Amino acid sequence: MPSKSQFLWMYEAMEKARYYEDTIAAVYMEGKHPKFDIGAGPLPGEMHLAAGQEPCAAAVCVHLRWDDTVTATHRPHHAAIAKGVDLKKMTAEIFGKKAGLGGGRGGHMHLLDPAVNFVCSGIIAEGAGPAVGAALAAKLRGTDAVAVSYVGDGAANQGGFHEALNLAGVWKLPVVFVIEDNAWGISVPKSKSTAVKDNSVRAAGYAMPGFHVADNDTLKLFDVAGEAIERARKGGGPTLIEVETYRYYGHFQGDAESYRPKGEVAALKANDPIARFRKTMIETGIATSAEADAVLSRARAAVDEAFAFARAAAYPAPEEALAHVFA
Amino acid sequence: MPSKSQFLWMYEAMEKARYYEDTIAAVYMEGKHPKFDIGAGPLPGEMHLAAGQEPCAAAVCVHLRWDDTVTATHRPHHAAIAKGVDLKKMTAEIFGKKAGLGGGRGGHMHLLDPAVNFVCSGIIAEGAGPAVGAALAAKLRGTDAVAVSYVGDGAANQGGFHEALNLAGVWKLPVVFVIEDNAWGISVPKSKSTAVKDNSVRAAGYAMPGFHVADNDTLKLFDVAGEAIERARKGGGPTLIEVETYRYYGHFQGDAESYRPKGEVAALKANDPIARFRKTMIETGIATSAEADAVLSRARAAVDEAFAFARAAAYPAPEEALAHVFA
Amino acid sequence: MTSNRIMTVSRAISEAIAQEMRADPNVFVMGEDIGAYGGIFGATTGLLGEFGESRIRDTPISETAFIGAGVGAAMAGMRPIVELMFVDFFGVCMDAIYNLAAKNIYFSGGNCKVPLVIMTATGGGYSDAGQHSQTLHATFAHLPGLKVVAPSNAYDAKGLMTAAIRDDGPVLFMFHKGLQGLAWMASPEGAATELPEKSYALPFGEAKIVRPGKDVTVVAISMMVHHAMDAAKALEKEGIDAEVIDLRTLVPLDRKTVIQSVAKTGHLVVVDEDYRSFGLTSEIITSVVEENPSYLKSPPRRLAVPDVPIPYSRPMEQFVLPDAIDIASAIRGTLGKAA
Amino acid sequence: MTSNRIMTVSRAISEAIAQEMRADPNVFVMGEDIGAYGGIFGATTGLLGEFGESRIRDTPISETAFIGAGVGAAMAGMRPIVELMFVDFFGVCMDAIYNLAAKNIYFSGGNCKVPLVIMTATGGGYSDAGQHSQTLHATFAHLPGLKVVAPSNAYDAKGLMTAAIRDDGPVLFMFHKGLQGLAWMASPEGAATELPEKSYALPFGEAKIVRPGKDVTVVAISMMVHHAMDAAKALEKEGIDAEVIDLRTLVPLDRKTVIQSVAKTGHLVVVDEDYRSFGLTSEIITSVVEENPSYLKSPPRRLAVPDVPIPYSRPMEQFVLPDAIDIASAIRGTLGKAA
Ligand SMILES: Cc1ncc(C[n+]2csc(CCOP(=O)(O)OP(=O)(O)O)c2C)c(N)n1
Ligand SMILES: Cc1ncc(C[n+]2csc(CCOP(=O)(O)OP(=O)(O)O)c2C)c(N)n1
Ligand SMILES: [Mg+2]
Ligand SMILES: [Mg+2]
Repeated sequence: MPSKSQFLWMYEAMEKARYYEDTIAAVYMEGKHPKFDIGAGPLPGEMHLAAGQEPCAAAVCVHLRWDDTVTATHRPHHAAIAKGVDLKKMTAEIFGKKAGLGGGRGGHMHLLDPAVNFVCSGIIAEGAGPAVGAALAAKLRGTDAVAVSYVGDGAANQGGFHEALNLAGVWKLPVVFVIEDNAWGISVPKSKSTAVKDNSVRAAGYAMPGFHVADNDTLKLFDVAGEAIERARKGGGPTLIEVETYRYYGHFQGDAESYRPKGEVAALKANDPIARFRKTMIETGIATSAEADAVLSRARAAVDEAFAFARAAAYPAPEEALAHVFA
Repeated sequence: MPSKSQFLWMYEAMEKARYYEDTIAAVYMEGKHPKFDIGAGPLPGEMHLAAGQEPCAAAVCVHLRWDDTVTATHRPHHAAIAKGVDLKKMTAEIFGKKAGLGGGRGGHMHLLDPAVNFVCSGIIAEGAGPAVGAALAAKLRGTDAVAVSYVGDGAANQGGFHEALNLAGVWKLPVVFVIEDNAWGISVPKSKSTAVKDNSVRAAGYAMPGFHVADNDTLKLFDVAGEAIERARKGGGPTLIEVETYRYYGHFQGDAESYRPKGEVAALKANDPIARFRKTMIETGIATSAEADAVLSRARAAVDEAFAFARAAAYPAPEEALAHVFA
Repeated sequence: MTSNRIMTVSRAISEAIAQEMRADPNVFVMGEDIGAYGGIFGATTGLLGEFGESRIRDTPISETAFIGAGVGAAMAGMRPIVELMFVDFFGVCMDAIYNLAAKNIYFSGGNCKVPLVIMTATGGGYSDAGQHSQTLHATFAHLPGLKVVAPSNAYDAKGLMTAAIRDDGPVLFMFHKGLQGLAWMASPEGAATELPEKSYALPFGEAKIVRPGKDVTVVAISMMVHHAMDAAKALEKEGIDAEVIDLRTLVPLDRKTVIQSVAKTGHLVVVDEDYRSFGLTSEIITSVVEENPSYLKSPPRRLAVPDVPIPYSRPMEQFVLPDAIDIASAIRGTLGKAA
Repeated sequence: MTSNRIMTVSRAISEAIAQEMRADPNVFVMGEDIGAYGGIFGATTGLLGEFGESRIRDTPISETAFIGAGVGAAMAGMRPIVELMFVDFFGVCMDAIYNLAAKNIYFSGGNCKVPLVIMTATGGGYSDAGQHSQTLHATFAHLPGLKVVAPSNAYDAKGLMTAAIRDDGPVLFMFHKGLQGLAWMASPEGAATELPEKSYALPFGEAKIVRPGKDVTVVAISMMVHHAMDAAKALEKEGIDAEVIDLRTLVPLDRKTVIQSVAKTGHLVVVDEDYRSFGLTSEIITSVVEENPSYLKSPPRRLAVPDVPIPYSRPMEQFVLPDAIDIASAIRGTLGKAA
């Protein structure tokens, strides 16, 4: 059972991530009316939002320190927020501004913040190997830092993910692999891409414990991830966790989702994990709704501030494209 | 229990493969005395021999038809022989002659014989995807042909192998994956490369049955492979089989094997699978030793004939290097 | 339907596939989101409805496995088309492409066929950043065994896709996202063309002089053909008459057409959306000077991405991608006029 | 030990690694058979004994994972060296190399460091066939973000490996099997050199004029430098004085030294063991003509593998690989003498 501060921390991380995604969804459409052009507006390019998947970020990262590493996916905002990535620099990066984490070079799929050891990537499962490497670095240096590798359910069929599981298993490294199972890989349902119903059974192939967390349950994941991270810190080796989670938006913004059963999203939203979490927190008397509201408005204020900062920030000069190719 | 003809067929395939490898081992050293130069002699380049692994080939391929596909590894001779690859053309290819399967372009790691749907490759696990594709072709055409994908124990940690397992699993294709576990990936023992002792446990990660065949046991593998291939033909989907087998020679010829425990090979040879198989065949009265000897000499004669053919055959003209890049 | 149908490149591709699928039961398609979604860039739109799930197969995100499976199926007598969603993803499956698909015919001394089409999306310009905006023309053209196609318009796309499907060897079909004519991504006029309904194949290795001219030769491919044409048109009023060549295929490469043009014009500008060094631009320039350095009356110019990853932010991305203005000033430069 | 130690390239590499490992506890090595075996091509011989299993790590056959792990460890402050046993295997792990290792510095706007060395074996000539004999220089040099090194001798190998380990970005170190000085593979005289015991670093991007001459410029790298030198020596008695340039690194590429040489000699031959088209040879030739086409008094010649996979059979393989005889006749050709 999380402490009160952990409860409030997770609640804040989730509300912040939710509001962040909803804000992006709105801003993304600026400049894309009347005709939608993916290259237009203040937020051009692909945009993958994680609304509905907040528990995967908050209930894992609540157990992490700044010196632990997180490698996230192409859908990284919730994880970045939970890992403590600088919200202003992150938002400026997504706006393509010079003040962004990468000076506008990377954009939303390439948020790298060495201050909190956070990276993400646009290539499926590309972060699995680096997480193993960060864990190896900790082991070689004798620290008790750990690494968390996020992948999606679709990514669980990419070969490099299996190589990383085996490498972490054979070297007994402090890595926790978290599969965010939102039931879809773009338009392909898990049942059509994955030979097994539950990827946690694959853990046995790498001599590591595997866990399945059903129904986007923040508190269940808090326990499972907490034990896994603790085990990793103590030298107990890697763990594989699959979390059943929800994708509220399309694969990317602009996705018509014709492949998606009518009403699926409405049903998921009726079971919203943040609402459930808040309800529990208040009903069990851990926090009052006033306390929760205070956290909520603080979270939204931080997001609004980050967006204001990002909008106001300057674009890089064109020639800056030539800088920082090499160290 | 195999029929008499199956017994004799497997015995012949194994003795032929054994004599083939021993013959190559001798010829390989021609032109490499006094100084060993990998590029010298009638058989230049890397040479990976499968002596000791004959059961993996014979006890599986005995169940196959010409229209079934086999994708083998960089250590392909035993499998090629068991699949019925033209022995003269195969040997001529290994000698780099124009009369070879590929006119001398491929060499011993690239033996392709469309007449019996046999391919192999120099890249670890590269054949797994093609085996799935051959099985898919059979399914799309409504034939009951199957595909067998051979990999080594080391290859079982290559990502592409896992992708192929999952694809065969999710599409329920007629593929049998056979892991030849000779305990080594060059100098790296399985225990240092593989998180699990037994790769057959990985089958569960792809919703397919997994089997472990201990001790290089030809008859046990005959049964397990027979059931798997039968299941595949009947539409029952893929199977993963790991066979504990022996590597008598070095990883490649010229390997000093300093990494290998003294006496390991001698101990393996004391338990030679072909000798055991022959003993059983005779003791159980399935064949007389005279019958066995007749098969043995026929097998060796065929190998001698193939080597004579290959030696006598002409080298390609240099300019032929430019032919057959495109269809 | 009449013959003057103006169609997009994406429709041209899907039509070519559909026509070959009707004609040959061995043709089928595999890839990510090529079924119900119709391909992220529309290359397989409508195929699932007509041909069903067994021939239009959504795959797991397992490029090594399904491209390898394509090779296995092709060698078993099928004619698979596999889609690599973005060319940028080649890194997870290049072995299956360059060591397997591209070499088995050679290893077999011509005894095996590998009738496989790998189609993939290229190009940037819409802020999709460094792992979703590359073209990588030279990465594939440099390695032996693959034919490499990169059409600039719907007519060529249909004819080259038909030829690719009918080819008994592996063909990499690179379509540019910005030419597909998608509802959600801008594409230049001229990408969509009149499209014959009947099936037809175009030969590989024949460049097309899309604008004859006498003063300077501009060689381009894919999206850059459109920028080159815009530059050529803009320069007309300056009295500059540029000849624009659309290579259409990288392998085989039609050096002859380029050399003949430069022999005539004496000046050469090569434009490519790929990285500059070790790429298409130097291959074209070298092909000319190998023949005769004195054909060149001025230093040849190459326009390409200046050996940096494609940046996300619009001002930086637009800076690294060649456009009509860059091409026009390069042309002026070769003719000794102020850029 | 005295200072005139003649050492092989493989010893030079392992010595550079050992010295950096002694100096910096963050340096470690991962790869297949790099421990007890000492590396299939001897680049890590003796390291396991001195540094032990935690810093000299044999890996599973999982290139994507361990190269990716190298990137992760590098970004966490370590300085990993990973070995890709043969460059031919890049296809199973190219994403980790070109999209991950090579681009994270850029994506981070220079806020991250990726001090990773990827060392790999190149080259043919010993009948190892099409998946074990490639060099693939241009495949890597074409893509941004990697420094690419290919030494021709032990002295350069040690200095460039030391510099690679100390570099804060990713470096691809390509060593040629035939230059390693292995007991079991022939290697040319001149590959082994006198080797200073002390640690030293050589700068990237500085080509070396290994033989000054006035008549013709011969540009080569790696193994081809030795063939070029043999050709140059052979031509002395024909009164031809060839200048031979060893590029040493492909990225950064020292165009200046080449251009100055051609400006002087007026004739150019470029030799590469990689595939011909879209490769190093055209990049070098173009770099010269971009500067000034009239530097070339004759058509430049390029010698490289003629866009076919490397064949296994000796006569065919020797035919496709450039050698001293090919180079000599190309040189004669540029000077208008009968080849
Ligand atoms: C190697 C590779 N293949 C394909 C893609 C294209 N792609 C981007 S996201 C995606 C779906 C990923 O599904 P999943 O892993 O479940 O993550 P989700 O999008 O559902 O969060 C695909 C196929 C890619 N980026 N990289
Ligand atoms: C992708 C790839 N990585 C590495 C190699 C080099 N290599 C060739 S054989 C081998 C060991 C293979 O071990 P295993 O799969 O057990 O087969 P075995 O040699 O034992 O038969 C290695 C590492 C390769 N050929 N391809
Ligand atoms: Mg998903
Ligand atoms: Mg083995």
